[in-house]
Parts: sequence; structure tokens; C-alpha cells
Amino acid sequence: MNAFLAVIGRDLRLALRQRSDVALVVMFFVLTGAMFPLAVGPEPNLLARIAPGVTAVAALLAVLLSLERLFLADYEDGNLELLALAALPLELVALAKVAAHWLTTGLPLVIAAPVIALLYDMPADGLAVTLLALALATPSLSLIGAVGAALTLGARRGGVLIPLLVLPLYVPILIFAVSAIDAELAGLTALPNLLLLAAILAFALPFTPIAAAAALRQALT
Amino acid sequence: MNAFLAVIGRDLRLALRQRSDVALVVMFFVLTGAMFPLAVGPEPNLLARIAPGVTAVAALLAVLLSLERLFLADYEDGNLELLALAALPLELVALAKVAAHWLTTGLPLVIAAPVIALLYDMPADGLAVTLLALALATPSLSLIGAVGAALTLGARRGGVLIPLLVLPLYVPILIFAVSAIDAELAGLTALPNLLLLAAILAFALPFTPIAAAAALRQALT
Amino acid sequence: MTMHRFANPGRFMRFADRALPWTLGAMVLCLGAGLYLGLFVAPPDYQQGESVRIMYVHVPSAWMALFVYTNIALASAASLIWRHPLADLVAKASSPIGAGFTFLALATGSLWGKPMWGTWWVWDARLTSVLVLFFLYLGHMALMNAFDDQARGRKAAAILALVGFVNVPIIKFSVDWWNTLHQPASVLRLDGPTIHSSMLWPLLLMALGFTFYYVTLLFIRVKSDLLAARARALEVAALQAGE
Amino acid sequence: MSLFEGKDLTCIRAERWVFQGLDFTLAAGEALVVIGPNGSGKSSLLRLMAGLIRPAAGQLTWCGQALEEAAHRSRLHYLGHLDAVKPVLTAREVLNGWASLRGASAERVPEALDRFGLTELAELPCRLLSAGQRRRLALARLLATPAELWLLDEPSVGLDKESQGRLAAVIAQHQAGGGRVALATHEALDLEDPRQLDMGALTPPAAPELVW
Amino acid sequence: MSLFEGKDLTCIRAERWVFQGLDFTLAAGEALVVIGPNGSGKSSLLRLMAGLIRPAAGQLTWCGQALEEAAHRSRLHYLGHLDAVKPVLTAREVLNGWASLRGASAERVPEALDRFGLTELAELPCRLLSAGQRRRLALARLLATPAELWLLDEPSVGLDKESQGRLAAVIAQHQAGGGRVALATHEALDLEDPRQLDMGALTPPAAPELVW
Ligand code: HEM
Ligand SMILES: Nc1ncnc2c1ncn2[C@@H]1O[C@H](COP(=O)(O)OP(=O)(O)OP(=O)(O)O)[C@@H](O)[C@H]1O
Ligand SMILES: Nc1ncnc2c1ncn2[C@@H]1O[C@H](COP(=O)(O)OP(=O)(O)OP(=O)(O)O)[C@@H](O)[C@H]1O
Ligand SMILES: [Mg+2]
Ligand SMILES: [Mg+2]
Repeated sequence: MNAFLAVIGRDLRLALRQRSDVALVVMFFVLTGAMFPLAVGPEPNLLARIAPGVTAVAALLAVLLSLERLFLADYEDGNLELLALAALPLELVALAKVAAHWLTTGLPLVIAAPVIALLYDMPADGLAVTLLALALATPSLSLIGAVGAALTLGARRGGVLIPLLVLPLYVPILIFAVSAIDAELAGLTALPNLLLLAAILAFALPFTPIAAAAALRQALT
Repeated sequence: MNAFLAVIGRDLRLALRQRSDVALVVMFFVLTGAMFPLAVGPEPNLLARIAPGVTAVAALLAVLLSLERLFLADYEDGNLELLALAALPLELVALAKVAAHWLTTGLPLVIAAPVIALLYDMPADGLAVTLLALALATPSLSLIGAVGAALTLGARRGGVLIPLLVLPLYVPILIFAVSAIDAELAGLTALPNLLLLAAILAFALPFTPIAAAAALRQALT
Repeated sequence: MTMHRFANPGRFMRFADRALPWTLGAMVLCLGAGLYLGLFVAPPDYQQGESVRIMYVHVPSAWMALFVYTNIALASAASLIWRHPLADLVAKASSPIGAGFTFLALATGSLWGKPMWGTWWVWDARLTSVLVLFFLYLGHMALMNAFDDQARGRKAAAILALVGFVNVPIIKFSVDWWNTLHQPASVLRLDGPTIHSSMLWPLLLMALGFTFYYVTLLFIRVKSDLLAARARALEVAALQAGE
Repeated sequence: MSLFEGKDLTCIRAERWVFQGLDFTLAAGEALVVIGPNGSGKSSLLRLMAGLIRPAAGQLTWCGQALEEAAHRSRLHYLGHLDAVKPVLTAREVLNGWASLRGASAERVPEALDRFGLTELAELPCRLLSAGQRRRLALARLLATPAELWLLDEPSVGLDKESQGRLAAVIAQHQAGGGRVALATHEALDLEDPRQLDMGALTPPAAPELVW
Repeated sequence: MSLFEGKDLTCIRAERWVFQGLDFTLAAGEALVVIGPNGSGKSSLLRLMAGLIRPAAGQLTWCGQALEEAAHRSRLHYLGHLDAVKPVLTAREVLNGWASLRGASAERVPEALDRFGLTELAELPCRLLSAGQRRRLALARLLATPAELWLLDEPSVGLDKESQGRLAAVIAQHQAGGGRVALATHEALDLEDPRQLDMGALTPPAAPELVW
């Protein structure tokens, strides 16, 4: 436990060493969100239609971008060996790193989501669900992404390989998140979709760290 | 000249050593394109409306993702010093690396674009212009992106910093590319927008390598 | 930062100390007069009504957004060409201020947009390009702090500022090049201003006041940066004495 | 008396035979110096000992029992070719982090820094450290938390004369305390009665290419 | 006779004074061995000589003239702490690539590989090479294309005894051919009448003259 927190603390310190770092993910999120109106044109009603989708996709991509460095840096500078030899099993190390990753990536995105909602002037109730959906979705994104990140260690262009491995697994999350928001905006209940998101999270939480750890061991031999 | 080609050849060999690498960018491009129908729902007319925008954005993001590794690998393993001491000025080295980057990223995207056009069943003439627009836009993306990639060497979280620096500069390219396609689809002429794209390229070609080289020198001190 | 040789910050400090009270006073005067004229003397617009008074904040801040970025670009050029460390500091101190002005232009603009265009935000060329400018500022600030070695961050940011400068003319002339909701320039145009003097005066006074505000803040921030640098130098000296 | 022992070990990396039929024993207080030409398998052997890679054949035992992963992890320090130093953290933070990773407190960190002459540099971000200073920081890890078995891959690389002396002293002290150390090196280090294991003297693997 | 000379050099890295008032001369056929404790500035000096970083004060001259960038680049080989070896390329490809980067043909590559005993490893992807094998490959660069001035940062790190001999021989031959070499090292290398530059003996940089 002690060591578990140590890993989280270590990664948090690394990320927060420059306060700007966290801001960066958020900015990417907002920038991508801001890009679509430029791309699809300014009609407000069209924008309103795609707002939920864009929010989800932008969040998803922001997480994707931040994934590559999740293990790569430690792998390249020899820290991964040390982590593998640390006092706690590699599965927990992986879980701890994912937790830190979410705290520095997923959480800020949830907090920043209102900005995008504003750019597309989304109604307030829709915003509430959006936040809820993101809060449930982003941890799963980090967990699943960690597996991809671990698998691609050693492969060059990991930056592109990870999305390839991970995106298909992200699709259900994406769909449920968007449907939840759409349902709310359409005046229906978002609950079922939110529950599905929760289910995915509950499922990913125990298993992905095991997979990630296995991949990390491979990378070390 | 000889050495210039040598740099290109070197990077091409590195990229093609794992043939998958090029495929990866393309797949990311297609996957992102495929994600939006899932995100915004299946109405054909809506999809038709956003098709050009999505194509452009997907291409832009694919390039963006591949940017980080452009100089980073060489920087971390000590090759950048050797390149800086090569027989040709650093500006040309940068230009050569950009050329290689385009050949392994931009060009494949252009070739793969029809797939997305097909996903959104875009009319043939629209496709022609799409290809033209991408062919003119992607080199500029690589050129401008190179500056961002070089500037962020040694900075942590380069993967997220690069988009923040580069996306704002990408905006005009994005807009002109999309407007070109939209114009064509609306039965108007795409020519003026295509010319604007060409102008941007002509402007970026001489200047961005200089900026990139300056940034690389900074990174080496 | 190799202050030790190339610059004489001492001189700058003395100058800043002497100039500060004046710029401060000028700022208060201009802003006071400008606000008074703008809010109470100047007539309401025959079609926009009272809401036109937003202009007296919106327009100057928009101008400043462009002006400050231009300054940053110039300072960056100076730092890259003549390696003058003060230029670096000016650029570093300017970007947060410029970002502030840009945000003000955006905020007041969209406040104005609600009554005029019926929406907070439209994705037209002028508005978008200003939004881009805002992100350029953010990028500049982020890059500035992205390195452990401050000198490296400064140089990198300088290069970025020069590259990003291409956006400024785009913003300025977006309204002329593309047909947008936003109205074209009526003050800063080659063939002279075309708005009534009762509106022009408060506008110019506000612009002047904003400029003095910028200069004042610039002096203060650069001064504090120099002091920080000095503190760091002392610290390093202590460390190396230990080695 | 407890013995760390390897019997008839075979190592295959990327389908290439590195060595085969290798035996070693390492008793408390002993130092095992692994020498041999480049590519003879010194690093591979140390990674085997650390449990980072598994032997293709043969087995590792700790006082008779086959290695129990968690227990083995917690009793060893491994120092590879890479320094595992984070450029953005200060020397002290690196050591503290490592200590807490091992579930230990940071009380020994100051002494560890001191033993390798890093006290003055403790507050600098590591990217400002020179190659040898980094190496010394990596070595300071050995003292930051206690461990019975040290596995050191060319520990003295990049160290100046003085630091090499410090290293020798530290190792000697470790042995005196009943600790054991296995290290690969090309340079002569003065250790207390080292036993040598010459990888060059092993029967060389069949061929440098693939062997199916 | 042409002289590579540095006068009153000051080096500042990340706001920290590394050394000041350093002079050196390097004539054709000479070897300059830079020694000194970790962090004394050996690598920094070599990077200065290579033109990778600019001196904060003082100047570098080549037979009297201030350095002309392009010319200087083409006349030197720089070998840093990093091996600059691409894991996915084979040893031969790495050298060929480097040769053509220097605008030279690849004719000398086979000999270069041979001189450092890499011939049988030439077709392996470099990720399979051991630390010392990588270092040898980095060294082979020196022979892959001719260059008058060699700047070597701890070239012998990780080399086995035999390879150290090869290195010494290669350097001696280079000097005999009128080439000049400046190298930083902590180990004793047997060179032809080396001149020593002890960074440790320099007057340590005074506390930097403050901002004001
Ligand atoms: C967020 C939305 C807006 C942004 C980003 C924005 C941006 C700008 C910028 C950059 C300028 C400087 C133009 C120049 O120097 O040539 C400007 C000037 C101006 N803006 Fe806006 N604007 C916005 C909304 C509005 C609205 C809603 C109105 C009123 C209908 C308005 C009225 C003006 C006027 C009258 C000027 C002065 C033009 C001149 O005389 O030069 N703006 N704005
Ligand atoms: N990349 C860098 N950026 C800033 N400062 C650095 C950098 N590398 C080293 N330094 C500083 O410069 C000083 C000299 O470093 P340098 O690497 O030249 O020493 P060195 O003599 O090569 O040491 P070693 O024998 O360990 O290689 C060190 O004290 C270090 O603090
Ligand atoms: N990461 C790796 N993957 C696959 N094979 C490897 C790897 N590293 C080394 N090898 C192979 O294993 C053999 C032994 O490598 P090892 O690093 O153990 O040698 P070494 O004795 O440590 O050499 P050095 O003295 O240069 O460090 C080498 O011939 C090399 O081809
Ligand atoms: Mg080894
Ligand atoms: Mg060094």
C-alpha cells in the first residue's frame, strides 16, 4: 500500500513538476473541440447535433495522446526495471501508474468539459450528464490505454501504434458516452448508458492491470 | 545534395524497416474517420455534411500524432548531434527529415483518403478535390509540425505540447482545405481555396526549415 | 541566462523605477477620462443603443491583443539576433498580459454579440482568428515554462513567437478578406477614421490608457523577473561554492 | 549457511544462445566478479540473477529452495547499464522515490548522497548532472535502502578516480556486513577477495546466428 | 603548421559556470587527454570544440582564423556519451548511413567494422548488441569516413581489454597520419605522447559575477 502510494506520488510529482503540464492536455482537448466548427461550418443547429460526439471524441483523443509516455519514458531510462523490482507486484505498479495518469489527464478533462459545452452552447442539463459520462468513461480509457501503451514498448512509432490497438476497444465507451448525452438532450433518461459505462469500468479495473503487467514483463526480457 | 538524399533515405529506411509503421498512420486516419458516424449517429445527410470536415480533421490529427517522434528519437539516442555535424547545414537536414516524414505520413494519407470518402459515400468529383486539397495541405502540415516538434525537444510531455503549439498554425490550412471540398460539393469552384493552400505551402517551404533548425540548435546546447 | 556579460539590468532597473510613477499616472488619467466620456458623454448609437458602449472596452482591448503580440515578436527577433536578455524578459512578461487583453476582447465581443447577432459566438473569420491568437499566447506561455533550463525555454518561445506572427495580419484583415458578421475597421484604416469624433475621442483615450497599463505592468514584471534571476544567481553561486 | 546458487544455466536472448551450462555460487560476504569480452553475456547473467529474464534451462536457488519471486525482489538491488535517473527530479527526490518504492523510509538517503559526494548536488535537477554524477546517483541507490544481494552491471563506468575509491569502500563495507555482490566489469576494481567468473572461458555458444 | 586553439574559454550551462579562462592548443599529430573529476567540464569542453555549444566568452581558432562552421563540421568526428545507434538498423547500415551523411562513399565501412571486430556482427540489428558492442560500433564511425580532428568523450567506456587495445592502435595510426585527437577519459589509455589537460586543476569558476 505504502509503495503503491509511492508510485502514484512519484508520477504525480513528475507530471506536476511543471504546473503547465496538466493544462496542456486540457488545451489539446479544447483545441480539438474548437477545430470541428471550423471544419464542418458554423450552423448552430448542426453544431448542436454533433456537440456530444465531438466532446467525447476530443476527450478520447486527448487521453490517447497522453498515453504514449505512460510507460515509455520509464522503459527508455531504465526505471521500468526498478519498478519491476519494487516492493509491490507489477500489477499494482501498473494500476498505480494508471491512477496517476487519470489524475493528471482524465480528471482535468472532466473539469474542462464545460468550456466545450459553451463553445457549442449546450443546455445546462446536457452539460451535467456530459460531466457524469466523462467521469465514468475517462478511467476506463486510462485503464485500457495502459494495456496498449505497455504492449507497444520497444516498438517505434508507438505514438501511432497505441491508437491502433486501443481505439477499437474505446468504441463501446465512446458510443455509450455519446448516447447518454444524446438521450439527455432528447429529454429521455441517460441512466442505462451511464450504467453501461460504469459496468465497463468495473470490468476493466481488475483485468487491465494484469494484462498491462504481463506486457511490461515481456518488454523487460 | 548527396547528403540531403542520404538523410531522406536514412529516415525512409528507419520508417520502412517495420513496414507496419506507414500502415499505422493510415489506419489511425481511417479509424478516426470511422469514429464519427458512431459518435454523431448514422443520418446520411448529416454525415454527408460533415464528411469533408471529418476527413480534414482526421488527416490533421494523424499527422499531429506522428509528429512527436520526428526528432525525438534522434534527440534521445544521440543521433541529432551527428546530424547537426553532418556535411550539410542543419536547415537542409530539417528539410530532408520533413520530406521523409511527408513521404511516410502525408502521402499515405492522400492515398488512403478514398476509403473515408467511401465511408461517407462522397461523390466522385468531391473525392478528386479532396485528394488535391490533401496533397497540397499535408506537406504544409509536416513543415509547420516540424517546427513544433523541434521546439519541444527536451520539454516533458512533448506529445501534448506539440499540438498546442501547432494546431493554431494549422487552422488556416484546415479551413481552406475544407472550404475547397465544400465549394466543389456545392457546385462552385474550389480553385481559390486550393490556390490559398498552395500559397501557404510556398510560404512554409523556405521559412519553416530555418525555424526548425534554429530550434534544433537550441535543443543541442 | 547569461546576464552577467551582455546587458546591464541595473540601468534598466533605475530607468524603470523613474518611469513607473509617470506611466501609472498617465494610465489613471486616460482610463478615467476615457471611461467618463465613453459612458456618459458619448451618445448612444442610433441602432445599437446603449450596448454600443461596450465598444470602449472591446475595441481597445482587441487592438492591444494585436499590439502586444507584435511587441513580443519584435522582442523575440531582438533576442535571437542580438542575444539581448532584456528582450527575452520583455517577451516573457508580455505574453500573459497580451493573453489577458485577448481574453477581454473575446469576452466583451461575445457579450456584445448576444444583443447584436443574437448569439455569444459565431465561427467567423475574425472571431476565429482572435481565438487562434489567444491559443498562440497560451502556447507561448506554455513553451516558456516547459524547460528546466529557463534560457532554453526563452529561446524556444522566441522562435515560436516569430512563426506565430503570421497570424496578426490575418486577424487584422480577416474582415476585409472574408465576408464576416464582424464589421470592418473604421478607425485604423489607411484612409483615416470614419466614425464621429464624439465616439473617436473616448475610444482613443481608452486605447491610450490600455497602452499605459501595458507598459506599467511590463516594467513591474520585468523588474520582478530580474530580481528572481538575481536570487537564482546567488543560489547557484552558493551551490557552486559548495562544490 | 545460505547460498545463492545457479546450476547449469542456459540463456537465450532473441533466439540467440548467449551462454549455456553456466554454474555459480554466491555465499554471504562474497563478491563475484563477472568478466569477459563484450557480448559474452555478463549483463544477461545479471538480469537472470535479478529475475528480469528467465533461464532457458537450469535453475536458480536461494539456500536450496527455488527462487520465490517477491522475496527475491525485495532482497536485491539491480544496477544496469542505464542509470534510471529522471531528468526533472532532483537527486534527493530520485533517492527518496526509490526508497519508498522499496517500502522503506528515506532516513538513509542523506548518508547515501554523502557517501558518493552528491550532497552539494542534491537539489539540482538531474538533467544538469554530468555522466559520472548520474552514475554516482544510481550507485547511491544501493545505500538508500538496505538489500542483501547487489547485482551491479559495470558500476564503475564513467566514475572519476575518487568515486571509484568510494565505490570500492562501499562494496567492502557491504561484504563486511555479510552482504553479497555480483558485478560485471572490464576495469580492475580492488575488492575483498573477489571470486572471478570468466564468461569468455565458457564453451562458446554454437554460432552468432539463429540456432533452431 | 596549423593549430587548433582555444583561448580564455568560458562555458556556462543552464546558468551554471562550468569553467572559465581555459586555454588549449592542439597541433597536427597531437593527442590531448582531458582528465578531471566528474562534472569538471570535460564533456562540455568537447562539445565546445565540436561547435555544438558556443563559449560564453573566449574564442576558438583554427590556424589563427576564427572557426568557420561548415568547414569545422566537415573536419571533425564527435563521439559523445551516447552511442547514436539505431536499434532497428544493422551495424553495417548504421555505418553506411553515417558515411553518406558525411557525403562520403561507404568503401571504408568493411575495414572500419573489421578494425573493431564487428564483422561477424555486421548484419545483426543493433538492438541485439551488448553495451560494449554498441560502443565499438560508435567508434567504428571514426574509421568509416576520414576526419582530421577526433573529439572522443570517454571512448573506452564498456570496452573489453582487447577492444581497448584496438582503440589505442586506431588512435595511434590516426596521429601518425597527422590527425589530432582530443579525448576525455577516466581510465589510463596508452597513447603516443599525450598532452594532459586537467580540468580539476583549473581555477574553479568564481561565483558568477552577479547580474548587478
Ligand atoms: C468574440 C467576438 C469578437 C471578437 C473576437 C472581436 C474582435 C475584434 C478585433 C480583433 C478588432 C480589432 C479590429 C482592427 O483593429 O481592425 C475588433 C474591432 C471592433 N469590433 Fe469586434 N470582435 C468581436 C465581436 C464584436 C461585436 C459583437 C461587435 C459589435 C457588433 C464588434 C464591434 C467591433 C468594432 C466596432 C470594432 C472597431 C472596428 C474599427 O473601427 O476598427 N465586435 N473586434
Ligand atoms: N545538458 C546539460 N545542461 C546543463 N548543464 C549541464 C548539462 N550537462 C552537464 N551540465 C553541467 O555542466 C557541468 C559539467 O558537465 P560535464 O558533463 O561537462 O562534466 P564531465 O567532466 O563530462 O563529467 P563526467 O566525467 O561525469 O562526464 C556539470 O557540473 C553539470 O552540472
Ligand atoms: N536486449 C537484448 N535482446 C536480445 N539479445 C540481446 C540483448 N542484449 C544483448 N543481447 C545479446 O546477448 C549477448 C550478450 O549480451 P550481454 O549484454 O549480456 O553481453 P555483455 O557481456 O554484457 O557485453 P558488454 O560487456 O558489452 O556489456 C550479446 O551477444 C547480444 O547479442
Ligand atoms: Mg553488459
Ligand atoms: Mg562527460
